[in-house]
Amino acid sequence: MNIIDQGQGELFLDPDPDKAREFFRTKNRKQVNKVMDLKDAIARFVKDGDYLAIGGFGANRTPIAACHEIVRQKKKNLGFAGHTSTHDMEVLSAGEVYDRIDVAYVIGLEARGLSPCSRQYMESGKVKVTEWTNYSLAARLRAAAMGVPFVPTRNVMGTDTIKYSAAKTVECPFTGKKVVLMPALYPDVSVIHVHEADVYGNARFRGIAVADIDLANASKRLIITTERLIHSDEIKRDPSATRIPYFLVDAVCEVPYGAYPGTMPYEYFSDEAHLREWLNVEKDPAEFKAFLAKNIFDCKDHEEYIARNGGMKKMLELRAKELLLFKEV
Amino acid sequence: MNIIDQGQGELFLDPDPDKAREFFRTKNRKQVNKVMDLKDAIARFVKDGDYLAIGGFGANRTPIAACHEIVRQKKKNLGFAGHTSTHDMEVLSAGEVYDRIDVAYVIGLEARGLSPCSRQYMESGKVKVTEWTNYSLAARLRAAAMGVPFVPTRNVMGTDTIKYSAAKTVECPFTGKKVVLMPALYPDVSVIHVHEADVYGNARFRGIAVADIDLANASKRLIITTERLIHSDEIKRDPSATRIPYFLVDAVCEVPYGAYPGTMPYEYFSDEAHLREWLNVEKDPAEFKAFLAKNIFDCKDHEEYIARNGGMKKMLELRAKELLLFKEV
Amino acid sequence: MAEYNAMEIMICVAARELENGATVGVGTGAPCAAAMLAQKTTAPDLVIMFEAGGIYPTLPEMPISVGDSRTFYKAAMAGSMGDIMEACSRGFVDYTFLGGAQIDMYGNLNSTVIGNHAKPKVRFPGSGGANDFASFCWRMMVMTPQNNRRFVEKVDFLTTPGWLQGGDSRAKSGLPLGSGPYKIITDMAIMDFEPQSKRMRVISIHPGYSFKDVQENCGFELLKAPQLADTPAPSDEELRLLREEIDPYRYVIGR
Amino acid sequence: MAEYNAMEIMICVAARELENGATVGVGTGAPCAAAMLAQKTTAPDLVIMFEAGGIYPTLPEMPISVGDSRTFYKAAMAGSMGDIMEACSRGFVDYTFLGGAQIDMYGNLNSTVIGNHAKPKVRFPGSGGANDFASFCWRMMVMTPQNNRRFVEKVDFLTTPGWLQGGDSRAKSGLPLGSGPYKIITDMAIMDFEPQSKRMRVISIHPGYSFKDVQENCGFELLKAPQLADTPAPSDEELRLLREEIDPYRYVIGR
Repeated sequence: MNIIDQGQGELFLDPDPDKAREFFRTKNRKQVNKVMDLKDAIARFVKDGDYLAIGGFGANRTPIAACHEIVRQKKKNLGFAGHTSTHDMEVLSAGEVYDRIDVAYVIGLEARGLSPCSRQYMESGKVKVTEWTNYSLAARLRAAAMGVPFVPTRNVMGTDTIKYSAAKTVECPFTGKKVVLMPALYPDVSVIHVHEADVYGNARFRGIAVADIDLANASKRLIITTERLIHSDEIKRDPSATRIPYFLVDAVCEVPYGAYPGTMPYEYFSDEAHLREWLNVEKDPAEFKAFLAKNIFDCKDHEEYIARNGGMKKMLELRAKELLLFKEV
Repeated sequence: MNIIDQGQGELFLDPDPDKAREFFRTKNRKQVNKVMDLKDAIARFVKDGDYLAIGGFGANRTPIAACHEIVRQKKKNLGFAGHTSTHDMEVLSAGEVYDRIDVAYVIGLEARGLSPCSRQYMESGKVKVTEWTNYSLAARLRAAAMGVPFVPTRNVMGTDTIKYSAAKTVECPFTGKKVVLMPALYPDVSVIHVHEADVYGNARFRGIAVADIDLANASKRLIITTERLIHSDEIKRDPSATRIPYFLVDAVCEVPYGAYPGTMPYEYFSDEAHLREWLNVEKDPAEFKAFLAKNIFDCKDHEEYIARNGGMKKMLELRAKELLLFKEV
Repeated sequence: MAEYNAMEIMICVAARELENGATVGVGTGAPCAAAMLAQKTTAPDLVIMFEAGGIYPTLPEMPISVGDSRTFYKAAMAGSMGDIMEACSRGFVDYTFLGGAQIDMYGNLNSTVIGNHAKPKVRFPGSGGANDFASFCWRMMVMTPQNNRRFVEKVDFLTTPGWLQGGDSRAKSGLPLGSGPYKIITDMAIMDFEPQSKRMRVISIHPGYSFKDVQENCGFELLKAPQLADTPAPSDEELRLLREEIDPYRYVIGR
Repeated sequence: MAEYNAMEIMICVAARELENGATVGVGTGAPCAAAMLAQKTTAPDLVIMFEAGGIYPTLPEMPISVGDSRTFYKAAMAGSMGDIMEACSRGFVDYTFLGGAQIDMYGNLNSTVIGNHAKPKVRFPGSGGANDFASFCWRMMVMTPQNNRRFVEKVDFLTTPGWLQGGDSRAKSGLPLGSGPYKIITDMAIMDFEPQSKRMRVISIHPGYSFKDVQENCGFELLKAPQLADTPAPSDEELRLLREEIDPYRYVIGR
């Protein structure tokens, strides 16, 4: 395969599908009860040095409770897939839990502005960075999901984005056209937040899928956090609704409001005031330290974090906002 | 790109994504009413010489009504994607509408036995054949859906299946391993049968997807046959349920029992007696000719076909069978 | 001892090969019957997958098609062909059961043509998902009647990969490492493959047959394990389950 | 004539570029506001897509994120990022609106870093979906304030492809044929690209500005169309829709 062009960025994970196969061969195929505390799931499945990926899209159906727990347990030297990582990255940056990152979109919180904390950490020189795009990272997960070492795409050619990536440009043997090969990305561990899952890990969610189906398939270990556990009979009653089958899943954690302060479609909208508080408080290191103590380190769990930020009253407000209950459309 | 090995089979369609893009650029993006008679849809969108693909899986959620109409209109010189084509192929073979075929699984009706008619036609020398596998054809549709000229897979290596395909084996530039490149397949026209669609073509179905999502994305023209039209408000109420978005679709045809005599999940089970009748009658050319006259050529439409084969009483029996209404499980 | 036919013993013997908690990709007919029998006997947690998208159904009866409604009845998931085949490709599926018109000493299968490809003497259905399953699943098994027409020196068309040309040829082919043919189950015997040469080797003989019978019904020279086992006959319970619960209409066992 | 600010005129001008029945991939902020305004004025059937999966929503209000619930409110489909990006890759998406920290004379954008990549002076978010949209969509448009800091001779990092090095360099790059930058809309002018050289060219000047103003607020030499148009000012109706219906809380126009 003649390589026309290739990025000089570091490839943090081995795209070899045979190595992934050897691992996947060892995963339990039985439907067994995988329900556990989020604390236990993070302790057991997120190891220092692991490459981590987070489902959802920044602050939308994103397992923020899991991100807090990862910081609370002071994980270190993680790799991280920064595909439109917004508030999740902000939390992980606060803990400086990662030291290498595949970037598509980081630091920013979209229309809300940039996170000073994430930015400082990214500018510190402490983080190894390889550049991609949202679709490039999605394609890398697709390759892994397919059990192949790469898939081709037609983006990034001619840019510095490919130069600082680990992609390779080759000539298509069918058409003579250039295509970019995106190497498979098999995260060591991922966390995906869903609406409903049974105790075995059969999971379903509503709204946009982002890249979560491929992510679930690509991940060596997968932690599901769910708004609600449902009975397995309910899964069996409508197997067309299952988006993630149980055999991919290692842990199922019931975490109501697990995406707070982000949005969970059809459940609750993002807490914009609290997200603004995050962005503001980061400007002052001392204040930020106290804020993190209050909201992460001194919290036993996500329930306590929510209690400290408005509790059930706030959750009902966010539900009303999500469902546009008081707005005529 | 060094080609290690390549099939000698004919590639019936151009995998060039730029040519596909030029076509897709011309498709209307507006939500306009696309409801029409199946007869009109087939007349308008299936042209002699086109490459045709059929959704579903042989006799499961397969647009058999559309296959009958294609035969009734005496289409000729079609190309055909024979990915587990069973009763659909049997119908199309009866009309000898195709003269070239990408084969994964043909002739057979799985546990029901082989179709003498399909077999004779395939053994006649009148049909050009390129060999693939079910997943290879699914991967080819995936490549087209992604807008790239190929995707890699790890099957078929070392076999005659690749030798008589149009795939190419290359060395992966990341791992040094061999992979097979499956060229993109952009059918000229496809037909997919669904449970529900709105007048614009937003479509949803229950049960297994087979390769229909990729097929819908890959097809230049797409005809949807649907058990029921639903109001567009219903689509908007639950956009997570949409499997095929309207902009892929050229025609929406309301055809109740459109998969009969095959199975439509949650609606009706296959009519095994009638499928057996097909297989039996094919053994005698004269008898088969009369059978085709009765069931296809002399029928105005699918409704008449059903009326001639048991009508509503039969449909209710098949519904009871599908839903296991009289069987304890 | 109960009476049984060739299909029944193949299914019973095949079922015993599947360990509890394994995943298996099956087609309709005998493979599905074997998997269902395993679920009712030694492997209650056997996970059945169907190539069209059904994952771990609670089969209410024998499916007619690998895509019919039964293949995802009360299932964990009704997915896509990609979901299944890519789970296989990633190494999630332990076993598959296949058949074919011809098989050679390396377990290669033909289900495409007899004679010339362009104008064949006999056209068969083609690979379907067989090549995919045999390429991807860790252990491929074959259920087929034992006779000279099926067990041939050279398959007319190598549809589905076994050990290819034997030795390390499969390892070098590019197919996923560690996958390959495991057991061949006929109405007379069980065969595996000699580890170095990858040639077919008889390891167990079914009741009423001898190694000689097996060899005489095989178009190539079979290897013989140092110790040939005697295959236990189908038990009354196995036969009862097969005949009363799994295939009461004798769709498969009546063939 | 009504008063308006820089953001308001950019949005109004951008909205007019979108023809009815086109597809557009947008981000949050000004691009989304422009698309919403187009829907309420000249392009009622404009099809909006969001990169995280939302297809043709009935936007009840301005989304905060391209993945928030509003992006698939009463939508045709709540799909995946693959669904959107691959529709773009297949040529189904006509327009996209992008921004960036820097832009050069060929419409190349930087949203990655200022300074050294390994230890940057300023780190920006990165491509996100911008490179993807600019690679795949037929016509890429940019909305950005006109100043020397943004319009630079050479971008520090070429995140998102414009016409690359101009001429036929993009056609040779391997990016999909026929795609590329189309219009650049600032608070002072509208630019397109001269067909041969692919250099940025001023074609229309907004009220109150001259070509000289535009050139002085640009770090490279701009070409000038033979006939410079006068951009019509935002109409009262455009401003009313923008201020009252689209962005009543001034999230975007208040910046």
